[in-house]
Order: sequence, then C-alpha cells, then structure tokens
Amino acid sequence: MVWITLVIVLLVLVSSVAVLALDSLIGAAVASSVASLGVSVLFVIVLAPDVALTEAAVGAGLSGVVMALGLRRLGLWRLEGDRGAAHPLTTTAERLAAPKAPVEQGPTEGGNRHA
Amino acid sequence: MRNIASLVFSVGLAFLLLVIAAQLGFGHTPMVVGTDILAGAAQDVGAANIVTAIVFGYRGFDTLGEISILFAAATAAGLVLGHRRAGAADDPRGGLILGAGAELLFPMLVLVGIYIVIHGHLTPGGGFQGGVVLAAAFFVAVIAEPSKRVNHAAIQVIEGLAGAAYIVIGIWALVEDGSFLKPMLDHGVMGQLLSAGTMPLLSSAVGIKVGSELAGLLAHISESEAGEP
Amino acid sequence: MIPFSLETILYTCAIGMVVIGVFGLVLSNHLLRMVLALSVAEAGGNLLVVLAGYRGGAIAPIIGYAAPGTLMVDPVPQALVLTSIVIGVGVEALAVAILIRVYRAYGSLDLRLLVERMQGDMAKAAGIPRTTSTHAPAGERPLPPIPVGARHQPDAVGHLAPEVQS
Amino acid sequence: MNSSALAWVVNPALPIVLPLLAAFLLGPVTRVSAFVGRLLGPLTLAICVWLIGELWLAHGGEPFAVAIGTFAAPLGIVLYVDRIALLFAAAVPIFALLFWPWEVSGERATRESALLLILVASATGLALSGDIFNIYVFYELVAVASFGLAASNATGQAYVATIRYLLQSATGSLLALIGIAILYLKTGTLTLAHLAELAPSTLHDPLGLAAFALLLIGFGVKAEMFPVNTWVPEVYATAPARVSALLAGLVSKLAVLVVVRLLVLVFNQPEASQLLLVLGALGMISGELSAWRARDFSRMLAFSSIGQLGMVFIAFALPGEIGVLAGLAVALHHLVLKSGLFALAARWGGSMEALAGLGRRSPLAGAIYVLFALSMIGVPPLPGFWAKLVVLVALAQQGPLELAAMGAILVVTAIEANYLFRLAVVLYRKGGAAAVPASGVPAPALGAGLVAPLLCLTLLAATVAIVPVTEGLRSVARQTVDVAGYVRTVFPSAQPPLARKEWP
Repeated sequence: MVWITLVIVLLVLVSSVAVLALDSLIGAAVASSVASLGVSVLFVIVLAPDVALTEAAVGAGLSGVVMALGLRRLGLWRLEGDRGAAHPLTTTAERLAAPKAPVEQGPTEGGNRHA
Repeated sequence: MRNIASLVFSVGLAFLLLVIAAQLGFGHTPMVVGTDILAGAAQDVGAANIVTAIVFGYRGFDTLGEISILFAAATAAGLVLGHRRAGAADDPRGGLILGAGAELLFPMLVLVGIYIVIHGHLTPGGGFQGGVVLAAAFFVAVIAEPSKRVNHAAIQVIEGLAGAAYIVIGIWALVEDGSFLKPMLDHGVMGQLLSAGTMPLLSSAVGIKVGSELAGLLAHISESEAGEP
Repeated sequence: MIPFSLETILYTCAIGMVVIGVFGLVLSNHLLRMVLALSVAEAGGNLLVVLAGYRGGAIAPIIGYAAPGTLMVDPVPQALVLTSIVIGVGVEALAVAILIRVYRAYGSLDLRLLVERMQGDMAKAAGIPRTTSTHAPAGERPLPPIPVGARHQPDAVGHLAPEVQS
Repeated sequence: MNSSALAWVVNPALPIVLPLLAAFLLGPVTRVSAFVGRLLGPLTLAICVWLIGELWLAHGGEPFAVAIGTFAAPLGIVLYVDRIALLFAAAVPIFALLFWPWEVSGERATRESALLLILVASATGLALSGDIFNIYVFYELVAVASFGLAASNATGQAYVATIRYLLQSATGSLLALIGIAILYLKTGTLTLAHLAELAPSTLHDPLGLAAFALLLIGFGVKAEMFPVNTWVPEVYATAPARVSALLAGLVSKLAVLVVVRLLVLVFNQPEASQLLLVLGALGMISGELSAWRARDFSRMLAFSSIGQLGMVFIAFALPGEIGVLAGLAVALHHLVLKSGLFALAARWGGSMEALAGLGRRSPLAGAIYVLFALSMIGVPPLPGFWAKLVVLVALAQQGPLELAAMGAILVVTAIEANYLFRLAVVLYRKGGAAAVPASGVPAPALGAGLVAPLLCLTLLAATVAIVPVTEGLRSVARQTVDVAGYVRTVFPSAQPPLARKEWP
C-alpha cells in the first residue's frame, strides 16, 4: 500500500511541476488533469470514496474540459510553446534573448476596440 | 524585484506549512464532532452514506451556499461572455465517429448520472457527482453537433426552479416544524432507495441544478467567439 | 527522524502541491498558467483537509459494508472537501470566461503587459495625461506594440455598452 | 405579529435564503413578466429589512442561537444572532437597496440583480453564521458574486482588474481553507462557540497563531488588509461606482466582522492582536500615502478606503470592550462615509483637475463633499471626530506598540486633511473647465443623486444624537466581547457538549 501510494504521489508531484515547467499550454492543462486524477486515487487510498468520485469527475474531467475549451477559444490550441509569454522557470535573461513574435506597430495607448 | 519578493513569499509559505505539518503529530488528532456524527447519523438522518448525510443533512446549509456559488459563477460567466453573435462561425462538425459515439454515449451518461444522483444516500455519490455526469452527457451532444443551438432560456428556467425547489423544501420544513432544512418525511428502512426522508429530494434538486448550471456554463464558454482562428 | 509512513507521504504530497501551486501563482506571468497553478494548489489543499480526518485501520464512512461498530474515518472533512472542490471548479470556469474577454480586449495574456495597458487605459478613462500617472516611472516609455494576432474587431455583442460613451 | 401562525417568520435563516430564492427565480419570473421581475429584487430586500427588524424585536436585542435543521450545535450549523450581527445584517439589504442597479436594463439587469441578491444573501450569512466553514462558504459566495459585479462595466481594464482580483481572492481562500483544516485538526470541531471553548487548551500556541495568520490572509482579501489589497485600487477604479461603493463600504465591513469574531472568540491571545495591529498600521500608512499621491477621484477613494480599514483593524486589535467600541465606531462611520463618497464619484469620476469649479455649479454636491471630508478628518462636532477620539483614547492606555500606532494615526490625519482639502479647493476654484465628466465614466445612476444626500443626513443625525448612538454602540460592544455568554447561548446546558477525545 505504501509503495503504491509513493508511486502515485511521485506522479502527482511530477505532473504538478510539469504544469509550471511545460512550454505548451495544452501540456500544462493535461498535466493538471493528470495531477487531479492522481489525487483522486489518493482519495480512494485515504478512504474517501465520495471525494474521489467528485475529484475524478470535477478535477480531472470537467476542469480539463473547461481548460480545453478555454484554450480553443483563446486561440492557444497549439502544441508548440508560448516562449513569448515566458513561463516562470525561464529567467529574465532567457526571456529577453528569446526571438520575439512578429509584431506590427500597434497604437500605443492600449488595445481596446476603440484604439 | 517582484520575482524576488514572490520567491521569498513562496519559500516562507513552504516553511510555514512544513513546520505546521511537523507539529500536527500524525495519528493523534482529536475526532470530536466526527465521532458523534458517526454514532448518530443513522438515527438522525437515516442515510447509509454518512458523507451524504452530512452534505444534505447536518451541513445542508453549506450545500445551499455551494449551489449558489455555481449559480453565481454561471450567472457571472453569462454576464461576462454575453450572447453569441448571430453570424458567428461554428466549429466544424465532429465527424462520423464522434457523432455515433455521442449518440451511444448520451443515453448511457444520462442513466449513470441519474443513478448517481438518486443513490447518493446509499453509495458514494450524490447530487454533485451525478450533476457533473449529466452536464457531461449534454456537453457530449454539443461537441458532436456544434451548430445545434443550446437553449439557454430553458437552462435558466430549469436551474432556477431546481434551486428554488431546494429552498422551498427547506422553508416547508421551517413552516411545518420550525426549523429550516429539517429532515422531513419518514426515514424508512436504511438501505432502501426510498429512505432517508427528504434527502433524495434534496439530492435530486442539487443534481438537476448542478447539471443544468454546468451545461450552461460549458455552452457559454464553447459558444463565445473565438479569439484567433 | 521522520517516519516513512503512509501519512508522511500523503502530507508531503499535499503540502508539495500547495507550495508548487502558490509558487506558480506568484511567479508566473501567464494568466492561464496561473489559473492552472491555482487548480493544482487547490487540489493539494483539499488533500490536506481530507487527511485531517484519516486514521489507519478504519473503513470508509458508509454503513452496511462492515460489522457495526467498526472504526470509520472522520466523515466531516470529506463533506467539507466536496463543497470546496465544487467551489474551486466554479471559480476556475469563471476565470476562464474572464480570460476569454481579456484576450479579446488586449490580445495577450501576459500579466506584465496587461497591467501596463490596463493602467494606461484607466488613466485615459479618468482623463489624466499618461505622463502624470502616479504609476508610470519617470520619463516617457511607450507601451509595447500589439502582436499581430491581437484582434480589434468591433464587438458585435449588442447589449454590451462600449466603455466610451458619446 | 407574534401570533403562532407566523412565529416561523422569526428565524435568522430567512434573511439569508430569501434573497437566494429571489436570485434563483429572477430568470424564470422575468420571462413571465418583466415588470414583476424588476420589482422582485427590491421587494425581497425590503422584506429582509423587515425580517431583521422582527429578529431584533422578538428577542429585544438579547443573543440567541438557531440550529439549522435541528442538528444541535457542534454537529450541525448554528446561526448566532446578537446585536452586532443584526447591526451589520440590517446594513446589508439597506445599502444594497441604495445602490440597486436601476439604470441597467434587459438581460444584463436580470444577471446583475441576481448577482447583487446573492451578494446580499451571502453578506447576511457572514454576519449571522456561527460556523467557521459555513462562513468560508458564504465568503466564497461573496467573492464569486463580486467578481461578476466588478466586471460588469464590460471594459478591457475591468476584466484585467477582475481577473487579478479573482486570482488573489482564490489564493487567499485556499490559505483560509488550510487554516480551517488546522483548526479542525487541533480541535475536531467547526462551530465557533465550541472552538471558543476549546481554544484556551488547544489553540493558544504557535500553531494556533499560524492558523490565525492563514485565516487572516484569507479573510483579509475582502477586508482590504495590508499585504493582500493590491486589487483594491484597480477594481474600484474600473467597476461601476455603485459596485465600488458596496465593496468598499459593505463587503469589507462584513469581512472585518468575521475577523473580529475569530479574534474575540477563538484567538484571544496578545500575539494575534499584535499581528492585526501591525498589519493595520502598515495598511493605514501605505493606503493614505497612496491616496495622497492619487490623481483621480475613484482611486483616491480606493486608497483612502485601505487606509481607513487599517484604522479599523488597529481599533479592533485593542483588547476588551473599548477596542470593539472604537472599531465599531470607525467601521460604521466609514461605511456611511465611503458609500456616500462613492455615490458622489458616480456623478463626478475622472481626474481631480476635471472637477474644477464643480462645487460652484452644484452647491449641494459640493457642500456634501466638504461635510464628508470634515467628518473623515475628524473635525469636532461630526461623528468622525468621536470615532477617532475613541480610538486614540483606547490606544493611549496601552503599551509602546499602541502608542506608536497612535502617533501614526495623528500623522495620517494630517495627510488625509491635505489631500481632502486639496480637492475641496479645486472644487471651489473659480472658472473651471466645462462641467463634462471625463469620457469613460458611466452615466450617473438614477438613484445616485439621492444616495449621497441621504447618507449625509444619516451623518448629521448621528452628530445630533451622538450620546444615544455611543450608548447603543457600547451595549453592542459589551455583548460582543462576552465570550462566556456566546458559549452559553449556543450550548444552553451547563456541561461541555462533547469532551475532547484522543484517537485510540
């Protein structure tokens, strides 16, 4: 029992780190779902079947669907990374060195629709 | 600068939590309320699943707050996202496999959802879990056929009435017996489907409400106009 | 010496998730990643609460699966966590809905960029020239250009009043 | 009214669930009849005011507790009704009525009204609930409803401000949940009265203090407490002014009430008070300094709100009856004042320079502003003076830390006077620009023209009746600090309901 728990805990912690470390936002969303799924197995181990059912349905399922829909609507549904937006584990220097996305000179006063 | 401050904060929090964990002393925590609920749930509420007995019985007021939070989130999302533009482009159709799968999956998911909702007082599950499954069932249909319009008016009416039903059951108990959300009706025989008094009713109201709210929320997000192609 | 037991491992997991999530929340600049980090932290917090009711050698709190009088785990934290999970997903869905609007308005989810643009817009809405804004550092500093992908199509949502009247 | 047929009306659950019922039914009812739909919300709020009045009359202001669903206190959820709870609970529907979104129409009106009704229900719940997790649930409900309302201006900057508010608030709630988990691990109960009973033996140690710190961060987000208040200026400047008025005036006070309940009942130890005092002082100084630097009216009000709430925390950090009395005085004063000022902001808005000469063109509004400013600084006959005086007198009787806080309050008062008078001078400057509010300010609300004079009258009435008001607040404070009375009310039987059990 302890060994099964240990394996799942490692899986959960690794996927939690992956949420922050993965370049791809899809990957991060999937990692968060995997972490949730792992936690729901942990809930079974600590004798909380109701909570496990909820976490599996809500945390792993529904939350993943919401994220996937959000990514699609945001136009971020792509597998390559979002270096431009710089995830936390890149340093500032790396960020500055990273090639920028092609830009056009936009109006400087901000991007609302009346610009 | 902000990064350094944040890092200090995170490390501080980690330290605090580790100290807390080290101090808690595993296996020596008191169980004061839990013991009494475990001992009394069978007589007080008559549900075999004690967690559900707490959710809909002892702490039924929290559950009311909880469905209100989902309602507030769905309402706020509707307020933020607004309505779909008339001529907005649809997502492409899901294709044959998804379509056939959805037709197969829809009735099964609905059945499973209803089962989980009405057996909440006997087995793990209850209004929320079943409601999520019900929402998933409707959402599968939306994915397979994106051009089909979700009837938001109907969803709004259903969720409103289901939420009102929960409160009305509570107020009925208040008028009859002088206490809001007091378990009414006969407890029946524990383990039977029709037992635990009003609890299956409350669970069904929550199930319908959660299902319709989540379905509406997902439909709102899915219908909102795309940011980029 | 910390004992190598089930509880130790689980507590480590819960606290680890909370710390990783909060770490991501305060250090990330991408709003969507912050929402994901929040959901990880919440899962850890929920695990922590359930652990408050766990005891070894007990059974799940459902009557009828074991002889009466068998030791059961504390059901109260489990009921609390049920509530907290549902709250979490409601907040997360609302956050995604707002993110969609943020992205449509500014074409980015980078927090630093958004905050700068927001403060510019706020100063403009209040009728203050940018140079006197209390938040701008000394000296002129033009805002970063808008990426190609940013859309500026007029909002066709009829009932949403645009922010500038007249 | 006390006929047995209607006796069930006197129940503290009703003012919480009726607005929820109205919010749920608003959509379906509006579909049937738009007219009834518009009336439903204000009518429900009026009924809530009446119900709270009935609660007061039925027990003559004496505390009583009601268990939800007849599940006795430590097992189920208990609602605790005393004077301070009724005072804040009555303020909720009244202020919601003052800032009702009359001017919004169509589908938006239904949604905004529903969110406002939910805000009312949950804020009332915060005031009345006697269960820490129930309070957490209502606090989250307040949060989610306020996210929707804060974003209701539908501008890009409002969305950015709201998402930052949401993330900060959700992080705070997570920490509060961990704090609750620690409380449960240490005591095994969630009822405040039971916690109060067990606290001296279980919670007065470093771990209890850590739990208090976590809870303070969580509930401090809405109470605009020092480290977690960065959302305040952004949200108040981008949300509609009536929403800012409700968040700054009402919601922050209810979060403060929760903190006070925790401090008085559960964490009654000097370290916890000192933590609150230091955070309050930091918030007060940083808030007022930022307000001094602000260049537009809404943001000035937002920062000054942070500063005022810092003073509220300082006052409540003082032990005993005098602390609660001082805190109540400052909090209620701020509730009336800031709501009135935000009602003015709904009409004015914009940068301060654009307000030049407004006081000459609309003398009433100018006079109201000057009166509010005088009271906020604390000029003698006005209630603000008495509120500050009570705080200063209470601080002067304590140790060195409190004396430092007293000095800070005096310095801050000078800063307040500076920026408030600076605006007053601008208002009465000769020959200002044309009286156009800056673009981007939403059209003035229909009711806003009435709200500021009404609140001004309240202030004047309090000035005239300062002696009975002080006496009333003193009785409220006495009842609030009576921990033994609280426990006795919730557990009428003499012996403790459940002994502390160790695991086998």
